[in-house]
Amino acid sequence: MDLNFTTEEQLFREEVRGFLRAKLPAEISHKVLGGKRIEKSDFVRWQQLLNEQGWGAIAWPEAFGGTGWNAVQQHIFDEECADAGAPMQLPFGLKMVAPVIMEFGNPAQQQRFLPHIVDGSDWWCQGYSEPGSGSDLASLTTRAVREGDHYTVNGQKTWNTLGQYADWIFCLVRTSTEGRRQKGISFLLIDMKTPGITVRPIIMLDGEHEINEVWFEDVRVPLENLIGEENKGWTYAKFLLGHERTGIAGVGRSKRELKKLKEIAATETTNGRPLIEDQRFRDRIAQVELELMALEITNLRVISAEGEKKRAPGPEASILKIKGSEIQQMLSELQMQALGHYALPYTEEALEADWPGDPWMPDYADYAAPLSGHYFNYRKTSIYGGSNEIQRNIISQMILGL
Amino acid sequence: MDLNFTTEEQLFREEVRGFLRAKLPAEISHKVLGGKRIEKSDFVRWQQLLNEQGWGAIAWPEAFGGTGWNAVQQHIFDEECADAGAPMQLPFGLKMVAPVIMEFGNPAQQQRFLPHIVDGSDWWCQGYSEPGSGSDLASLTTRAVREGDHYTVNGQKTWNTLGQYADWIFCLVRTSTEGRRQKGISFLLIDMKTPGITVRPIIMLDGEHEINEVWFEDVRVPLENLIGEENKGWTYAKFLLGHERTGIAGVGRSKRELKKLKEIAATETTNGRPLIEDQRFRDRIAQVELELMALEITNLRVISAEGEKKRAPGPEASILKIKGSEIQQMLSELQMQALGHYALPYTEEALEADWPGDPWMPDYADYAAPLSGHYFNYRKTSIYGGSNEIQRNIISQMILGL
Amino acid sequence: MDFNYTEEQLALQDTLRRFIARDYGFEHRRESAKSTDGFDRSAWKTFADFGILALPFPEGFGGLNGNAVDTMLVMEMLGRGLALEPYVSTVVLCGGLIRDAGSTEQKETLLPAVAGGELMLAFAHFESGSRYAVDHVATTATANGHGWKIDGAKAVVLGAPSADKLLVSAKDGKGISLFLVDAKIPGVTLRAYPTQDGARAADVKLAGVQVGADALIGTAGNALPAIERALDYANAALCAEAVGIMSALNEVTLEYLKTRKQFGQPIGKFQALQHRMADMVIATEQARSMATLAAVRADSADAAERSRSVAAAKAYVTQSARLVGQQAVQLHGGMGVVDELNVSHYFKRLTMIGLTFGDADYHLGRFSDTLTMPHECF
Amino acid sequence: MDFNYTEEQLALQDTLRRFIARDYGFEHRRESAKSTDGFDRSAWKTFADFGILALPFPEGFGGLNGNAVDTMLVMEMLGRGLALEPYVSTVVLCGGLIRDAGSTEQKETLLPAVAGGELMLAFAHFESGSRYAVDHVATTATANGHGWKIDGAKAVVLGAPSADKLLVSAKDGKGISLFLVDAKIPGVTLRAYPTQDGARAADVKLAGVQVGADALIGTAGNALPAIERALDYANAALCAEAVGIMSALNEVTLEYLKTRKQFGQPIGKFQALQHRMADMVIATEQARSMATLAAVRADSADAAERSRSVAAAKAYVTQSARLVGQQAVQLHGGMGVVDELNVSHYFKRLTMIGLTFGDADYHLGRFSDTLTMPHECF
Repeated sequence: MDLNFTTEEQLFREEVRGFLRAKLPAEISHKVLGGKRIEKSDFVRWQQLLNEQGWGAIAWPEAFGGTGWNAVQQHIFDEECADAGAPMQLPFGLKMVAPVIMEFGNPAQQQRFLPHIVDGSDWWCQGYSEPGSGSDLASLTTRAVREGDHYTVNGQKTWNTLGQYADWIFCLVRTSTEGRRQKGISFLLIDMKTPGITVRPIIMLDGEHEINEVWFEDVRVPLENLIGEENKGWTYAKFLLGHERTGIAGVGRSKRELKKLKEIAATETTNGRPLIEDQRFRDRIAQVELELMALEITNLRVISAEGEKKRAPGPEASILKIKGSEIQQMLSELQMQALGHYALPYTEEALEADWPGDPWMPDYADYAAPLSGHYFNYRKTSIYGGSNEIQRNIISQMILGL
Repeated sequence: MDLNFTTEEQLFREEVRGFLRAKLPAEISHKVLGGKRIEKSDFVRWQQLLNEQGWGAIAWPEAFGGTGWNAVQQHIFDEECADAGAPMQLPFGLKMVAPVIMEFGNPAQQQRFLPHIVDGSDWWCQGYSEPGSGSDLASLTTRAVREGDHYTVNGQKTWNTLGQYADWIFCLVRTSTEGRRQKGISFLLIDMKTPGITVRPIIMLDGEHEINEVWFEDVRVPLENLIGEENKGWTYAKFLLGHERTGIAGVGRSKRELKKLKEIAATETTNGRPLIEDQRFRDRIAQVELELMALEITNLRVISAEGEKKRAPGPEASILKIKGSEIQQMLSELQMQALGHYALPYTEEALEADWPGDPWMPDYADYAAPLSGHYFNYRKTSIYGGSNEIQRNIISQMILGL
Repeated sequence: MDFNYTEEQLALQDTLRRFIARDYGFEHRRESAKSTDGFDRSAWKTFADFGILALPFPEGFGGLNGNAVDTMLVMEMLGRGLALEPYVSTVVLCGGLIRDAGSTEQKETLLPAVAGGELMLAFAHFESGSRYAVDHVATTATANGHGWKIDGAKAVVLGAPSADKLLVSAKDGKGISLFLVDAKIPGVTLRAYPTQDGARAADVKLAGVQVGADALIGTAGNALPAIERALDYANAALCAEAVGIMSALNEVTLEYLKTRKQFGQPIGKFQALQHRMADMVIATEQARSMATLAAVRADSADAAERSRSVAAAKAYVTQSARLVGQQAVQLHGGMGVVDELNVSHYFKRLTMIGLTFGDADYHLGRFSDTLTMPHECF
Repeated sequence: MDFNYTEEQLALQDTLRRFIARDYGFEHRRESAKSTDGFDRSAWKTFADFGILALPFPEGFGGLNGNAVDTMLVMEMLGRGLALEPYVSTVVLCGGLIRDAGSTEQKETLLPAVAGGELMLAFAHFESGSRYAVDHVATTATANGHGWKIDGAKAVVLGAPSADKLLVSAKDGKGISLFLVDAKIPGVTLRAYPTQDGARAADVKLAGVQVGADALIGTAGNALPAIERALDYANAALCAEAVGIMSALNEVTLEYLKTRKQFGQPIGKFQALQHRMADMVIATEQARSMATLAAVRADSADAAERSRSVAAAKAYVTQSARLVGQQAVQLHGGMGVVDELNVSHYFKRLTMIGLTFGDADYHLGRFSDTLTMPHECF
């Protein structure tokens, strides 16, 4: 039982830090740390820089161009990237469709798609949810009908994140209506440039365009874009949902946001003293820090155990999701609360990287501007990726056997 | 909209206070305020004193010997009694079986039973729950078979409060196993002296004997002790459960306990200063006081509306039960927490009225002695009388229509 | 003890309810938020016609002599409609300040204009760095031959962009004073912006602003008690607004639970969601009780009792509103976090109410600090 | 980074688990609680045989050189068994104090006796009126020709009724010192009582108690750092005990949910109860992480780091234990509040752990006060 990192792990951490110092563009980390809007180009540029280093796909096996790092190394990398202000690597290609392609795709699919994920040239998005099927995914109705050498797809997907930039979408589609609902689902890869696809923005409550509806009208998808076998898509979908593991707790990002919260509370004053010296507010920070300390160790316990392959992933993934999202939400709420009056203004232009700040407002109003929006936006974290209610169902039913 | 009491109501309050000053025996209020064990003789003596005043049954119609007071008057009476340290009037006779006898009993039953409830000469207890039927009351299996001029009762009841003192028990029994489970239930009044009844104590987690199992073995109950019609008992049972209303929130007692909590926190010291000056602890008191302020007003809103007979009792009864029990639990928990080290000793003798205190312990250890036990004991308040989970079912299903 | 509205109050409530339902729908509100003013000037005129802009003023000055319970009733309805009009700024805060602290002449000039909907006001009081401390004013007022010269900066002044005049608090030698300052005169500069809930506010700079002697509201150096009262009154009004929103949000959420189907049944059949909804209803009823307390006590002559009750109510209502707002969003799933439905707008407004004129912790602290004194429970 | 126990640790865990299951059942425990000592002296002998009484002592003094992780492992198992034996008092606190502050001779005399199960000790430190402040000692020690004279009173000394000797903290001119005091000598009076969780404690009066010079542990006036360390160590041990109890309580509750039927199905089919159970499991896993942190850091040479981590863990574990304890009772319904089942006994012990050596608020405060300093997250 040892909570210290080994010498090798510490050296690895130094290596990651050195890389970040040398290669992470300041204009990108400025945006991330300042809560600015991150552009497509930022995500792609960072992915390219990582790829040049050979670190484009940290969780993949080396055979597919991954690093082969163990879970603790991946955790250290995540943590350092978050702390330095690297943009998140979007999961849709790297952590979602890629493992499915590696496990169930054929060699041609693997060669076609995987390298373009690592080098950032293909932007992937997800086509799972539909207006009528959210938590109840298996009720999906988007139809794919086999006609000669292709499927014809008709239907509508929603809660599609950043699909406005996407080159490819992976979709669950219904290829049969016989038997159990789960039996008639297939897993298709669809080129977003195919005629008949329409992407319509959904504006989030913070005013941002982050998600979309995707409409399919007689969209022709070559048979070769089917993953695995027809009507077996539910198996691949469950594999995908159960696969993403490191990073689900978001510990690295939450540690960064905790640091930011403390900085804000040290800057904002009340009765002439820094807010952090107000015991009532400091106790609130302390309480969320306790949660995060516990989660960091729980997370390490989970990934260490998995790293040793001693057992299959357990209820821990759901615990990490629930606690991770709750902590993100608490942090964003306290950041907003810390601002006092400056939690109120909605200054959209402050989300632009080149916003010069406003001479009218006090200095801290600059970093303040995005924070209430973040609080609103982060309500999604207990909803997406299987709502926290679904996670509690999983814990109680799948694990506890209730 | 006026939160002040009318002049008449204030005069009424003065009258109640005057009575309490004159008639509430000091040795009884000493026990109540000190958290001592209350004896059967205390309950009976207080009921007799109230009866002599004509206040034995404040919620009953005058025709049956009640006061005819309106709901606000009843509330004032409850509040003053709690504050003065009067023992609770046990509900089993006054608030539970009596309304059923008034509504569904025949004149002979009314004449036989009601006066003895008001004057304290009959002690009643409840025979509802069974080991196999708690929240699911309708699943009860205690059988009553009609044989000539009597029923023969066999079965077992549990969670019977203070039945060790009881003269009578009102029971739900199964008289038929045909049709819906609710259809075969009857409501019987049973003399506790009847041969075949065995009362076995259940010791609570605080070490006290407050509840019992009651066993019935070939117990003969005269047919005249049946309330209303055979197999209609479920209707009477629901009437009973829905009937108790004033007092369910326990506002008067909680106000008294809040006062006590503040007294403890003003006595206990930390770093040489009264605990109540410690902001962290004071905030906890403040938080429960907020809940209680809100509940007091909610309670008054409910009883005012009912008093005006503008509508039938709504979801408010369940709200009052949930919030009332949560507040009682919070108060007892904070009282225990306030004690510091002296929350640990278990001093059973301190529950005796004549306990002289202990020269070994500091003064406050005297009042401290019962408080941890109260905390443990009060966990029951979110369980009994329809658990708080059942109350939430009622709100969401019966009222909100979910 | 009486929890009923009077006949007149019920009539006014009914009028407002019908107005909100018929003329102030969600799409109308969205359009108003996008307009230059950020609210609907014709609605403001209607408010004048309804008399609610005259509500809290004495009859002698064109008012209706209403009390804080009347204001509660209005605010609850404005809450249901998510009304954007700066009612609290103009009527409750500034109107109340002029009523309580102004000279007879000032009341005669200003209150009828507010009541008639011709004059809009904003209260420029809080400053950056002072957080919620009511008595912290760094802005200065210096007496000179022409009257007063005012210098300073005010933070996040609600309703300022549309205000004809600002009520500016400033420190002179003696204490805090209030000045009526025309928003357009030299030296006054506004940086206007929308707020997170779609309303408008501004940061205000006052650089050598010269006003006449008659700009002083009441007497010099004595404004703090009136400011404290006005903010208590405003917080009581915000409590009522929050309760109106919470009620509406519960209705919307209940409807969603009954109609949204997953796993072959309405999601409202799931017990975990049922209990969540029950907790939202309980929180709303309890909040309503506290908002009632705040309204009744906002008119109290005893300042300590008034402040203690309003602090208690604002702390509690904010906590309840947080639960109801967050859970309404959660129960709506993805539909809770999009701009399209009113759910997220109710949620944002509830959140901002909780951060306006003191957050829950600030008010909890005010209340907690009174605990060492003996009190009846409410 | 390693979250595994060593082979030896796993073997010890296995030994204890089997002992608890086979020889320390709930009915046995109930009998022990009723006995004169309030615990089972034969179990204490078995503990000596297992080596756990020797665990945290250096090999040179009959110990096994164990660390706080070993203690964690032991405490978790003792928690599962609701063991009544005064392990924390004798071994963790007093053994640790002698180990850290005693002279070589004292260690040679005392530690092997503790390790062998022949000597039981209790730490008489806290006093009435001091609440949880570790550095508050009003008891005095006055040097005289025969050694020291001690006067004062100690509150709720855990394990005192069965202790052969007491470790008494007292103030001399210089600071706080520790004295080994025979529990039977003149001037020492105990008022013994059971505690809420079935253990034993006593209030202790010391009236002109004369002890020899050799009763002083270590040097005069310097005991505070050792006391702080011992209490941190003890709190880390209590965290582990709580985690053991929470795990056991979750198992019992899960079993109840699966077997208790209402409305024609196991109550564990009701979603609201399922989610409650899930929250209990989450709280327990998180508490286990914090107990691990406390154990690892209890051995830290950096006192500030040690204290901060233990404070964090004790605060958090107590909060988690409150949730798990209360909900285990609630989910058991009436069966949760009776003496008959182990549920209420687990609940009471969890509650008392949370109030021993500082409650959740005290430790939250200790942790919160460090926040203005820069730190990595754990």
